[in-house]
Amino acid sequence: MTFFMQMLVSGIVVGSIYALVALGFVLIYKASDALNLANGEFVLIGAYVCLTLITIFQIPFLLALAITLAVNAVIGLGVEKTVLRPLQNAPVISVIMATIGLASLLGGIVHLIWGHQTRTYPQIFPATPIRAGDLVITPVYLWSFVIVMTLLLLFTLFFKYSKMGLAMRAVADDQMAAQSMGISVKKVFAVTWAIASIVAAVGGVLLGNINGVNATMAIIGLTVLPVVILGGLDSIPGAIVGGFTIGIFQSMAGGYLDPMVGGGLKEVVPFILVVFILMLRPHGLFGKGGIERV
Amino acid sequence: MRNPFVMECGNYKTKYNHDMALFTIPRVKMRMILLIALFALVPLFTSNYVVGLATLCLIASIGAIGLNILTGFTGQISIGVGAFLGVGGYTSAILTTSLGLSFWLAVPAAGLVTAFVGGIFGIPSLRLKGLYLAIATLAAQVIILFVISRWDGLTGGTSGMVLQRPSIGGYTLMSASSYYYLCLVILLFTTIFSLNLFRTRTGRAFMAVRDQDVAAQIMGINLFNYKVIAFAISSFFVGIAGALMGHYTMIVSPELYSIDVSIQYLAMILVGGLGSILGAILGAFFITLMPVGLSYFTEVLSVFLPNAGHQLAAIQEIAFGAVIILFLIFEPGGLAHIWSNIRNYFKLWPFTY
Amino acid sequence: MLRVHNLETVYSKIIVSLKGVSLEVPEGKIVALMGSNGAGKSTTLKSISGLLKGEGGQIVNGSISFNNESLNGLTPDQVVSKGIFQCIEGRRVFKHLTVEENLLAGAYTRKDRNQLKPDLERVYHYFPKLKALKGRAAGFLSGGEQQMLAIGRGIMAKPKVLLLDEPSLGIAPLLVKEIFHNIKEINKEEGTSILVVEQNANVALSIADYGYIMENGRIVLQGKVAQLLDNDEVKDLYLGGGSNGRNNYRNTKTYRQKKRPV
Amino acid sequence: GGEEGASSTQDAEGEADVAEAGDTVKIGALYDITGGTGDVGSPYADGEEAYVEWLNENGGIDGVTVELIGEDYAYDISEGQRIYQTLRDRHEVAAVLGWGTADTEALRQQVANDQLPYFSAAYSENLKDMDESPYNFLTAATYSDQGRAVVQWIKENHEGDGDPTLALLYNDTAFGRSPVEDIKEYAAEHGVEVVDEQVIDVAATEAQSQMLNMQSKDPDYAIIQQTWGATSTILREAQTLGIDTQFIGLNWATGEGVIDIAGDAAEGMIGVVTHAFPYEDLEGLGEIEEYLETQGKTLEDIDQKFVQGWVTASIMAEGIRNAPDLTGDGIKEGIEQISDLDLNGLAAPVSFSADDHAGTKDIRLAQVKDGQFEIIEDYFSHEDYE
Amino acid sequence: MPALEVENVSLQFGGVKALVDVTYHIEKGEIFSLIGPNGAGKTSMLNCISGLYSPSQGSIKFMGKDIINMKPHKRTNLGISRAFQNIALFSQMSVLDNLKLGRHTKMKSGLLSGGFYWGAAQKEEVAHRKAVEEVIDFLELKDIRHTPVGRLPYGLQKRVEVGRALALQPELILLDEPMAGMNSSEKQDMARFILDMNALQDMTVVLIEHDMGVVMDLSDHIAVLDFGKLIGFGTPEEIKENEAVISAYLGEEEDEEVS
Ligand SMILES: Nc1ncnc2c1ncn2[C@@H]1O[C@H](COP(=O)(O)OP(=O)(O)OP(=O)(O)O)[C@@H](O)[C@H]1O
Ligand SMILES: Nc1ncnc2c1ncn2[C@@H]1O[C@H](COP(=O)(O)OP(=O)(O)OP(=O)(O)O)[C@@H](O)[C@H]1O
Ligand SMILES: [Mg+2]
Ligand SMILES: [Mg+2]
Repeated sequence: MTFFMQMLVSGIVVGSIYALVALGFVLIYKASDALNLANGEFVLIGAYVCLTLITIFQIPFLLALAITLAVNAVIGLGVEKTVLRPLQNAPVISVIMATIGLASLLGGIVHLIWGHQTRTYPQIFPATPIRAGDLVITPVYLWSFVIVMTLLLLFTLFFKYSKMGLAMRAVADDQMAAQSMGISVKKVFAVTWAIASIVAAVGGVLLGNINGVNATMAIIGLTVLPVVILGGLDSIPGAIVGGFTIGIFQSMAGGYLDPMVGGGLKEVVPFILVVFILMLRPHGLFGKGGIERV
Repeated sequence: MRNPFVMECGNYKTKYNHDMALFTIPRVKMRMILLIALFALVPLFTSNYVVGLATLCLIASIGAIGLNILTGFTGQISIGVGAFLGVGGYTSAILTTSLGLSFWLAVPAAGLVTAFVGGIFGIPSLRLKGLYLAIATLAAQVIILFVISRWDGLTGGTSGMVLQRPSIGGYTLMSASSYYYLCLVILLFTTIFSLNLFRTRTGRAFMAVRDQDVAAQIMGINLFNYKVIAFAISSFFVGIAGALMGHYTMIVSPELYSIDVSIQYLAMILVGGLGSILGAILGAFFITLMPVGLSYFTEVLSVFLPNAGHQLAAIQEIAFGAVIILFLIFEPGGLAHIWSNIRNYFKLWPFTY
Repeated sequence: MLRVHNLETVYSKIIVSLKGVSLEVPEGKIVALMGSNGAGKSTTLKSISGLLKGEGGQIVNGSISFNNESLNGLTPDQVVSKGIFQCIEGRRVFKHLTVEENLLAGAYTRKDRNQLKPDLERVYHYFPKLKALKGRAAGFLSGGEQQMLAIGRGIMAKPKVLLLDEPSLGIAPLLVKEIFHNIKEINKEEGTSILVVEQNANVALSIADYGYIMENGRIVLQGKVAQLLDNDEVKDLYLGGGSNGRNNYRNTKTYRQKKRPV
Repeated sequence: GGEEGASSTQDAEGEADVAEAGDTVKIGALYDITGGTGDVGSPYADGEEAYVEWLNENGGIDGVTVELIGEDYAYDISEGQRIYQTLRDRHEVAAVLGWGTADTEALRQQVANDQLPYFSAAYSENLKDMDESPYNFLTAATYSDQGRAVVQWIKENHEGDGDPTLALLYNDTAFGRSPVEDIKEYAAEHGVEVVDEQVIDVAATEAQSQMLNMQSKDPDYAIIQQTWGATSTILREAQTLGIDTQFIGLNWATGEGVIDIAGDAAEGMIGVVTHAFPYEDLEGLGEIEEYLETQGKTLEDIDQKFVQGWVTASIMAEGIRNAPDLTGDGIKEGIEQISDLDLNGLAAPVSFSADDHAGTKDIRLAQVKDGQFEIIEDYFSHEDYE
Repeated sequence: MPALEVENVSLQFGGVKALVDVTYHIEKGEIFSLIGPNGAGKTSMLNCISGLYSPSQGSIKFMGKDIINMKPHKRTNLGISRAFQNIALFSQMSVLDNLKLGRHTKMKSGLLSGGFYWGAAQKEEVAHRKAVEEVIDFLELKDIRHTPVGRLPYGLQKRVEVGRALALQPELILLDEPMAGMNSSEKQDMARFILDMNALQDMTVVLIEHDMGVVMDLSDHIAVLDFGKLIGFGTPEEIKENEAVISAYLGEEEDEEVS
């Protein structure tokens, strides 16, 4: 039973990191119907920027975090302006491909600036795990859980009730019609990319505190794809539930199935799960389907 | 002979099958033959190095045409090409190395097996659309590779399998140019087949599914069948490409078929031009040769920045990303569109505008 | 006053669509723009609202001004914030948004946000059907319902000039009357100037003060409504009646395509 | 076409010129600098380049200059294929310094065909097979031999009753799985019981389920076949969960990087050391220090992987020195003549022969104490115990 | 024999009753109009006939054959074709290809014969091209046959839609507001096309249209829907007099003047 509980807890905490990164995908999708495959690189950049501020410039963590979020927002804005804006009317697959190009480009820049060595954060979150009976949780994971729940609440309210939230959804639905409402697609995109980059930076800082920062961290961008799809591309709660679901399944598969098949299921299980869920719900757990009327 | 490079302006067709011919004008046909001849001559006046690169391009072209059939023409985004190349490669490896079948049977068989596997993974396409389907194909990639790396008995697991170059009556196609010719012929076949396909019933149905699937249904198109067929025929060519690649590098291993490969193929058809056979070929050449071009470029750069050797690798990465982005922004129609612009320009030349 | 002067536009850099269009929408008036398919009516509206660029078109010549301020080169949102709102062709409702959210999106640029509630009620008053559907995703509405919603968004925007592109498209006859009646109301009550593109010349001219007829990218005829109604050619081609009353659709023997004034 | 053959190039008949002072020999290299293993790949690449530079500055190999043409393939095997073709056909190199397991194995048939001797940083037992990879050489103990030696060491040093128990932690790649079967077999023969195996992805940031599973088997030892990142993940999870298994990393799991990333979770870990740490007191480090000085650097600026690259290139240089001519075949012959090459402590001495391309079976072991690997066992191989 | 028998068809979306127990018959060879206020369920009715929606109850018979459980593409095989209310053309393809797609079910060639373009496939393409050219002639689409339909103005696209439905040479053609967005003279042309196809090819036509002039002039029978219910059925004359229809749909005056 403890084994089971520990697996469960482990799945939830890992899932909260997934959820956080998945949020970045959902935000972009909601405004532009596209997947941002450079999301992993945004995470990476956030991690590096904060690390650099702390270790090289000796800035205290919270201030460094604030600056990092700002820097990432600016990068998001820059990317939107130079890459995404010219593609405003392009088909979705082009936008996706552009973000793949972007991933390569940003990855290269990261290499130029920070090299290839793994760097580590100084101790920020307490290292001693929190123990509840036989269960253990590392504080970083606990924090990410808290953050992700807060963001869930914030974004849900934002999209439901704010003018900007409505504008974002309108733009995702029909850009031309949104423009005719006087909604500035530019502004909406800019805001979306800024927010998404900020969310990614938060993920990056947390991840960096877990296992150091290294260019391979960007892989998280691919790892969470099943999460995003499972929850439904356009659903904020979906990203969160998807994160936890995949986290838990991974952990359970790792705990109970791995010994039977000789290991390695952790990386595959999310995809198997996604295929099953999609067969039952073609738009993920919470995603809205395309509306087609003739 | 009339100059085949001068374009026609006005020409009138009196029969439908003339209007519908692949190469509508005799000169165009002439030009195609010249082009093919040019390709056939490549090994005679270039180095092994060029022939080797060209072979990679030809193989990639076959795979890219395959992917374009599915993604460009039928509108089903696939991020799983890598794994299907793997299925092709492994099938051929198993058939030739483990079962001792001849290359000449194994490669078509590899195509068929891949078509079958592709068809199976195409089944979800009935319910899944767009990005959801795309991720399902990514799932296919992950699952297929997992199976390959675990089915030790059949596939040799993570350490892969070795293959041999084909031979005809005792003569092994070991030299660079002999394998090049083989690939050239297969590419030619692939090209003609797909060009024909898209001017006849089945190909049109594919495009109808892409443009408007509800209306396609009302035209009497069985969406399920056609989507699965599209997956199958696309995978067939991808499988052939995988088998050819396997026999070229003489090895298959799971790590050869990572998601990076899938992304490269997507880049090929996007840079080349979605929904264009010519585009797939141009894109395959472009993406295959770009790193080569970049490394020449970096060699030049390293004259000025002698100690920056390692930095240049990152610069290559940046350049790759930049090229893709620039293409998408400035030439969304891809290389095929650039090509047709050039052609149109010459068609009217010297009376442009 | 909205003034379009000698407007020329192209699509994809080569396809010429407008070849020197001039028209005016005086303050507080309703102006109808008519013409056959492909004449360039929508293009004219899109040039005014700045949406042309998104469609791959561009203005190559001519000027557009509103109260003597040039609108050339403004982005769509800038045009809307100047008080010019276009209900684009083909409804284009936000499919995933609910009916009410669609209406709120229409009011995006408005500053007086506390006035939104009463205005929503006003739209529901004009189109009671929408009220019943207000929580439904707009993509599921029938064609006509979507059309009402599209016009409703225009009302929510409270513009100074409203550009309507074929508001009667797909609308049942009773409702057409009602919609045009409402358009007239809006014009009267709010003083909104209206430029309406319409195929249904009968209704359009019934509320308009002035009319333009376009063919092939040019204005071929213009005048006060009374003048147009009197014109035989107009009667025959756009009002569905020759000099001797309404044509019976069953009796047309020849195709009439080529008979347009060019 | 192609380039004019310098004296290094093979000519068609296989007859070649004898090396003379003033000649150049071209050596190709595939690096991973920006790819998945860039953290260890880039110092390794630096080490290879540094050695060649140092060599040429000191007169080359008996007057023959070595030209090292390296490219970053970013651990992308199809890119590796293309670079290999470039090296072979455009640069017409005479030998290649490679990198990873998957790409080295992917190219082994081709190098055999092209008759290009091939060193890589992949010490996979598969490459010992002279039929399938006649042109590949192993410059350090294979992963399997490393594992065997570790098993023997466990056997010798285990305190406690009964047979020691062992877990294997690896990733699902050609590299990760390379020694698994051999270690299991060897352990079974030598009375060490393999009680658990866990697959942990190279890029894993957590491995709780695996570590919990392993914990339930409670092995005395666990062999890690990973790179630094995943090794650190394992060590950290073990610390969190309070696992007291003794972890022993094979050579790529060992190095300064693990300590940097894992911090005090690395304390007590044992690692297989195939190449020297720069902070050791060894004769061979003198040359490196000398070279680094010319670059305005010190031994503090490099790590063990740099040394590894340096050593690998130096073995290649020795092969060229012995070579009857500067063709691929000639160099192969030259390498096969290397016998008990003393690497001045930087690595175990290596020997090759025409029917054995595994240079050595010897390894050392080190343990992390106060944030640094300290040697606890000098060069030995599993055969020493037999 | 009636061409189409719709019996007790009901359709629901969640709480919305789009069709309630609708019954009517359409005779072979007639022009039949479906009218009604917006959202009355007209398009939904066509969707039930062409198989895009499946009614919660009732039956639909085509030429005596029950088609209610048939997939949409199978119904096309029987000779039912359709033009949509919201244009649903294959926008990246030329007019010619769109029309050829209309003939999809009439053609045989498959993947292999198409790809190799062997004798039969080639002959077939040419033969069907001839049939398509007839439609092109008929609808006067000659000048634009190679133009991608996405670039055509709305009205022409509507015409291509009708052409595509026509290319099938169907027994039954369903036209959903084919004249929306056309001016009077264009409507007259379209009316002519409809009459011609009805007369020359003996095609049964189901027409949805809001222009009462057109409906009254062309139809043999008219069915009126309101809130999903059939509130009137009969000849144009009968419908004009039907009180329920007048109050729900037509309004008091016949002409469309607004006061
Ligand atoms: N996006 C586009 N690309 C190319 N050409 C276009 C585009 N949109 C319109 N056109 C062309 O411009 C001309 C004018 O079109 P426009 O849409 O303004 O006509 P319209 O008068 O509104 O017709 P309708 O009554 O059919 O809506 C047409 O010939 C059309 O083919
Ligand atoms: N797929 C669907 N999901 C939910 N509701 C639907 C769906 N299709 C139709 N409806 C609803 O059913 C009702 C009838 O719609 P339908 O499209 O049949 O109307 P219509 O008679 O064609 O109207 P119009 O003349 O405006 O086109 C409408 O209220 C519509 O909102
Ligand atoms: Mg229009
Ligand atoms: Mg309808």
